[in-house]
Amino acid sequence: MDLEWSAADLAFRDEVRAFLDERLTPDLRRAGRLMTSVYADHEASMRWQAILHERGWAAPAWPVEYGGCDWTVTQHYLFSRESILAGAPPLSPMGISMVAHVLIEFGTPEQKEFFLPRILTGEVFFCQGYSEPEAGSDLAALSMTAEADGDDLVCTGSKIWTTHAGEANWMFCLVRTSRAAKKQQGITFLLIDMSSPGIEVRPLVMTSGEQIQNQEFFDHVRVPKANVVGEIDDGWTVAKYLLEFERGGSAAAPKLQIMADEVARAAAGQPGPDGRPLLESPAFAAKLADARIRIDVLEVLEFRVLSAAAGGRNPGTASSMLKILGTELSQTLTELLLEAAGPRGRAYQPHATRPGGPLAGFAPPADGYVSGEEWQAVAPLRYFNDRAGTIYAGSNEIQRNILAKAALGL
Amino acid sequence: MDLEWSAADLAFRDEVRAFLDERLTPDLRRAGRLMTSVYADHEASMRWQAILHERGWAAPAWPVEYGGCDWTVTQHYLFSRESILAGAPPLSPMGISMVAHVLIEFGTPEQKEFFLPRILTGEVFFCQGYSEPEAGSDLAALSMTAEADGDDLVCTGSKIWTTHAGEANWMFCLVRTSRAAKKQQGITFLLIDMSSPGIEVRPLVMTSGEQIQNQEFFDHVRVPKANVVGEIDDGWTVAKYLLEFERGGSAAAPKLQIMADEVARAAAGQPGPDGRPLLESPAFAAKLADARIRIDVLEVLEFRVLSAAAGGRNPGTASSMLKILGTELSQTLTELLLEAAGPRGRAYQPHATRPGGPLAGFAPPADGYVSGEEWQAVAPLRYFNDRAGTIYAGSNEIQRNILAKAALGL
Amino acid sequence: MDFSLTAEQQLLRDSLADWLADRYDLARSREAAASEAGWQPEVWRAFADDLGILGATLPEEVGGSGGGPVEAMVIAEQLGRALVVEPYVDTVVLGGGVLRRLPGAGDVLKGVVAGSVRIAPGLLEPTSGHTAHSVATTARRDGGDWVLTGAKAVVPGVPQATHLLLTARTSGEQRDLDGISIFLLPVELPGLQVHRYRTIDDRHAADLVLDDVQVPADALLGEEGRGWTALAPALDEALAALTAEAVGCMRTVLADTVAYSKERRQFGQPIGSFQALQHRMVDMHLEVEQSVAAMYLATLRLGAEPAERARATSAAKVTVSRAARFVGQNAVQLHGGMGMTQELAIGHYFKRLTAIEYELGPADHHRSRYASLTPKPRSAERGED
Amino acid sequence: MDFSLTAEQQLLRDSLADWLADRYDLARSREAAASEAGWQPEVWRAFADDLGILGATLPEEVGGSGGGPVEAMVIAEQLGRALVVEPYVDTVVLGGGVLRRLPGAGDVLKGVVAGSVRIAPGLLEPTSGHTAHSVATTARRDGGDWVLTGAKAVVPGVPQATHLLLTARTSGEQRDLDGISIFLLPVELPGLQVHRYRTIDDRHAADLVLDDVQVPADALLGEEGRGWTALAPALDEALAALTAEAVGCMRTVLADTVAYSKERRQFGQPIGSFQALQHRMVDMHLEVEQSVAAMYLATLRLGAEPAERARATSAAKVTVSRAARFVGQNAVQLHGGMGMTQELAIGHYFKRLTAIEYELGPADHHRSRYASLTPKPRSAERGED
Repeated sequence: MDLEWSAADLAFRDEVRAFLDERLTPDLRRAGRLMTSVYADHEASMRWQAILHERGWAAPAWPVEYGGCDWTVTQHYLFSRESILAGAPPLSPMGISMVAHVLIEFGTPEQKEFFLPRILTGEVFFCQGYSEPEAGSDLAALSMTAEADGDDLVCTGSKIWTTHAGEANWMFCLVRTSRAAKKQQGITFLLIDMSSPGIEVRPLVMTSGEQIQNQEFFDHVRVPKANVVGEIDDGWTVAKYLLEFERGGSAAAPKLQIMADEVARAAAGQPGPDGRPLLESPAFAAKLADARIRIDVLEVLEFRVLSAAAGGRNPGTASSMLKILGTELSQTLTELLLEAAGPRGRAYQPHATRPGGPLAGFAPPADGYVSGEEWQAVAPLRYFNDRAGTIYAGSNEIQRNILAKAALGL
Repeated sequence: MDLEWSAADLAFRDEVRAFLDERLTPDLRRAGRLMTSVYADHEASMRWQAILHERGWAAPAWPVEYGGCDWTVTQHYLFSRESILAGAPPLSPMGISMVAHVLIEFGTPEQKEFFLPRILTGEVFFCQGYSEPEAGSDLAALSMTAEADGDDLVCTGSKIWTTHAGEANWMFCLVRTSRAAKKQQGITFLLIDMSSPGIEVRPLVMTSGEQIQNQEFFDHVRVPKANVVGEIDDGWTVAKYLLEFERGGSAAAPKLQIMADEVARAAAGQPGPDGRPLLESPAFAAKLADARIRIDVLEVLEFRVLSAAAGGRNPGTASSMLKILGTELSQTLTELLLEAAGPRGRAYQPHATRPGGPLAGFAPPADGYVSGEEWQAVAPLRYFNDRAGTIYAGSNEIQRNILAKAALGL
Repeated sequence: MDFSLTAEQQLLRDSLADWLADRYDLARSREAAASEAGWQPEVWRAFADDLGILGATLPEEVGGSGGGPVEAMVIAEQLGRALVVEPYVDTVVLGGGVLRRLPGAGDVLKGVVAGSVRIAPGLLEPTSGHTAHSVATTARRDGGDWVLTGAKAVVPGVPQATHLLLTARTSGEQRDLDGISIFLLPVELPGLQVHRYRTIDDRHAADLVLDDVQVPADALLGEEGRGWTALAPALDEALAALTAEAVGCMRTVLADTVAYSKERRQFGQPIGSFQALQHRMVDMHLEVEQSVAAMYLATLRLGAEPAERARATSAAKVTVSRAARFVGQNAVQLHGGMGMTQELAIGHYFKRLTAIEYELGPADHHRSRYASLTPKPRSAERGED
Repeated sequence: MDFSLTAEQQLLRDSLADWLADRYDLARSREAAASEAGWQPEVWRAFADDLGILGATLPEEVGGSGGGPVEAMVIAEQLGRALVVEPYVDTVVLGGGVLRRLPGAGDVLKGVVAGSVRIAPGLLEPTSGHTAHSVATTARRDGGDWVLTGAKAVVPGVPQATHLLLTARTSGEQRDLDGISIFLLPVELPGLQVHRYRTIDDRHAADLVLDDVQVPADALLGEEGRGWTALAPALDEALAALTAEAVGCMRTVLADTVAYSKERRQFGQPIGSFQALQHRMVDMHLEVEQSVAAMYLATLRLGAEPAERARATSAAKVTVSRAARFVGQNAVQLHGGMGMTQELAIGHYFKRLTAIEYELGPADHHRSRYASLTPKPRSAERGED
């Protein structure tokens, strides 16, 4: 029993580090640092994807035959970890980390051939159409209909909470192809070309003022049946397979460590109640130490999952646990960053952040003035956007329901 | 709008203070200070009741004709408050504050004549028989039966969580006289002479090692029907009336203030992590300040209830709120006292506390040695016993259910 | 011991509540906040002329109604309830509270009452954190004038303001209470650099740079170096009023959340029927009720001696900072994705509650101040045994 | 990166778990604790002879099996699970941990392995609080002897112990790390006053008064004044083992609570079907799982350099102190009145968890230590922009 990496793992880590040192340009790092949500500036993220693709590392988790890497579980983890620690802008997960795995498992040869290479290059960029206005936590209650008409399915309904709907040229979504007694039945997993006639995208203005998510309206949108993944009416099987990937993001601790370091740097430069640096204020220092301790512990929990996966064992209910702990810690850290920002944390200056736009009704100052430092502009927006962590991907209440049943047998 | 007492109220308060100064002897105060639960040493409590009775203040809330005081609502509050602040040992509520009110409202002339004067003198001392092993939070599920047989009811079953069952010569309890569709029906409010044949009292050893509560077994115990209060089968009406009195204890804030002061005194004399007094340790000081702030706020909530009552208005759902806030704060303060006790808080020395006995399997040291100071002996026992606060008199979960419905309409 | 409003106070509350319900539209007020003007001047005019709330707490000799803390509480709570962005507390309670304690500000106060004068209190600085008595900006005499040098950060209410109320140090060290002087200046001032911006809660503020700005002798209000004696009580009054505003916000947020939980159905039933969510809303309710009590505590102790006043207002701020966070965050959580947007009112209220959490000092600040004002324990009374 | 036990470690775990399930009765162990003896010597003999756990972590040259932190973890967790009152951690991990770092203690360690020697570590004092390096007891040379003066408080395991391991100051100020010396003394010592008592968690402890107690020169172990170099790592080992013991306790408590919630019916259904209680138990589960991770963290960092070792063990203690309180308190709450009694196991486990919360320092202590060992941030990397 030990917490050390093997020599081979350390060599791999050094290789990744060297690559990151060389290719991660200051402006890419800056895009990572100024992120106000889990999504980086789109342009920077795509630029970084191109650089990774050049190295063959854009989609390491894919099978080698499709362009993935023949890495061990530990190497995958180390690659994620080092990318995060270096401040790389994360890639959108929708294509590479989500629908691609579905295509690889359930796709037709034609689907694989068309989509997978284009996802790698960025030519195809996916958004996700799962939630609907009346189907949130209760995803299986979805009602967007797809009626068969010849070789097509004709889709009518609405999807919501769609990130990057404006940038995406494809959407993967769940639609209802028949009404069955059990609401999980009759759902189909479908790929929709976003340039199809009848689709309207309405950006949602978030609390942060940013337009991160969207609602789409589908009015008799014709989609070829060839775009069904898996079987018609059997989409829930596909969705369940995919849910595991969405929830599995098992390198939360490194990201949280970065956030804690940001808080420490921020608080070191701001005055606390007694005039000394806030970082030396006992109350603030205790909150930060407490968060760091929780991160240290979460890291070991992630290591255990990693170790189980590396040994081919099932991590069980760990994903729900990691989701709860990771998102709640992230929210704690955004609170601390906002507190560290002091009075400046009240200034609304999205022009100093990334992505920073589009922004409903906001005109940046002509002289580009920023009150305080850039991180102080980031702090409130990150705080607002991070509230999503406990809501999406199965709210933390849903995760607790899952654990009550699966971990405790209640 | 103001937070001040009137001149008349202040004059009354001074009269109470003068009385307490004069009659509350050091050993009575000591019995109050060394309490490990909400119950004082029985002997001390009865001695104090006798002194109060002599002054006509043993049962001020009763109607004057039965020996109560013609006080305003505010005067009642001030009397409670000053008694608590002076450290008087509280009287058992079961007789004076509970069953007496039921007798006054529902009792026959004979019942009133027999019981009320004797409750005042202490000649009759009541315990409460509500909970049963299978009827805790779900009180209406109680199953102790009372079958009519001539002029008697014949009682068989068990009661549990009975404080002072050993000291009491009477019990008021709820028994099932008939099975109806609705479980609240068919319950009868009954007074039982504890010397009746067929009653066995089994003391329960609490986590603190103390025998505070008991379970009683009733085997065909004959009780005259004359001891029914209210109508047979209509006991739930009586119980509901009484519940209001049990939960109403509206002078929690003064008691909590006393507890916070105890914590402060304790922490001032103990070393904190950096060698300075624990009270000056920022982490501990912050916790204590936080508790004091909550107490200040709770006091205003109590004042609002008092003010509403003084104005003849219904305090609404305040009792559930005050119960939750008061008990949770009390538990916080017992935690802080235990933390202040330091390593000494681990010593089990009930001989230095009140009531201190009877104690299963505990022999006090021959020389009466106490590790540390008396409050350090009190601290752990009080911590253990105070866990009951969120369980009894309607657990805090039940109170939250009540508030969800009554305050929020959920 | 009395928690009832007088008939006049009830009338004030009801007429303001009715006016806001009829006339103060949330969406329109946000549009105004996003505009160059940054506010709705006609609202302010109505506050002055139709409702008389700007003078409600100011002395009769400047045209006010001579009300006190309870009137400020009643007004601030209703403004919070409707999420009014026009900065009443900053201008009238804090700004007006300082000015009415200083000689020579009578005309300005008359303007406040009339709605023609609006005061932006510039207390905080780039290195002050939330500590108002941390003043590094200096004022030195230059002949009959004063010369101000330094910077002010996040001065609230600047596009609306006609006047700036600035602190500057005329002696002492940065955090000394003595040596702080108060200057009242027109908002258009030669040599003053103003960087305006919106705040997260749809208000406006500005950073000011004072680079040897020359102002006349009468810009100094009150005694040189003794400004803290006027500031300290006014800041406590602002804390009490802010607590009341928070209570108003939270009442709306809680009511909206409970209503939403009854309407929103998932898994075939209203989400408000799930016990875990019911208990969460009960805890929100408990936080709101404690904040109401804190509001009374702070308001009704404003007339007490300074330590008791400060202790009560700090207790109140700790309580509402905690409550604002808990109620705001959980309202968002219970609204799910919708709570993350500006589609519903909840998002806007959450932003204001977030600002309130830190405004005039976060919980840690006030917990420390409270602790420092709590008498040390007498030694244990062991003599009695 | 490996979280698996070796075959030997699994065997150790399973044989101990089986033995305890068969032979260690909760009620009988409490009876023994309440008796004059205070423990079951036959249990200790079995630990030494049948199970070999007393020597599992001690070097082979004293008869041990030469195991390390993982063995201590495995043992302590199982002892916690069965709520064993015999003081393994104090005697073997802490006492043995100090002794094996000091010359001249070989024979004593052999006795520990054999079960004939039991060590009571007397580190805390009336004015030390939980700080082990706060030593006011003094030792001064007197010819070839040492004379000890002072007092020790809450020395654990005294009726079982054959030896006392005491700290005394030979130079420096009360809280200095230098100047602490370690003395090993027989428990029966002329001039030593011993006040024995039970602890809340059904163990035993004693207060010691040393009033010019004369001891021979060889009572000093190791170098004069350098005792902290042996104590510091042994205390961290004890922290890791205590964390493991807590994990064992909490696993039992959680399992009991979940089982109880499925059996206990109120309002016509098992209380475990109420969502609010389900989520509470999930939160307990999360605390237990975090404690398990903390146990690994502490255990597997014991070999790291001192600052990292101390940071990991403090992180673990903060985690289990929080978890012990949360899990213990909520287990009682969910058991209702029954949780308040000694009728069920839960009451006994709750008392042990309460003791663990504070033992070797409460959360605030260790959070401070952790913070003080956290590297200060490098200045913000702005050069890259």
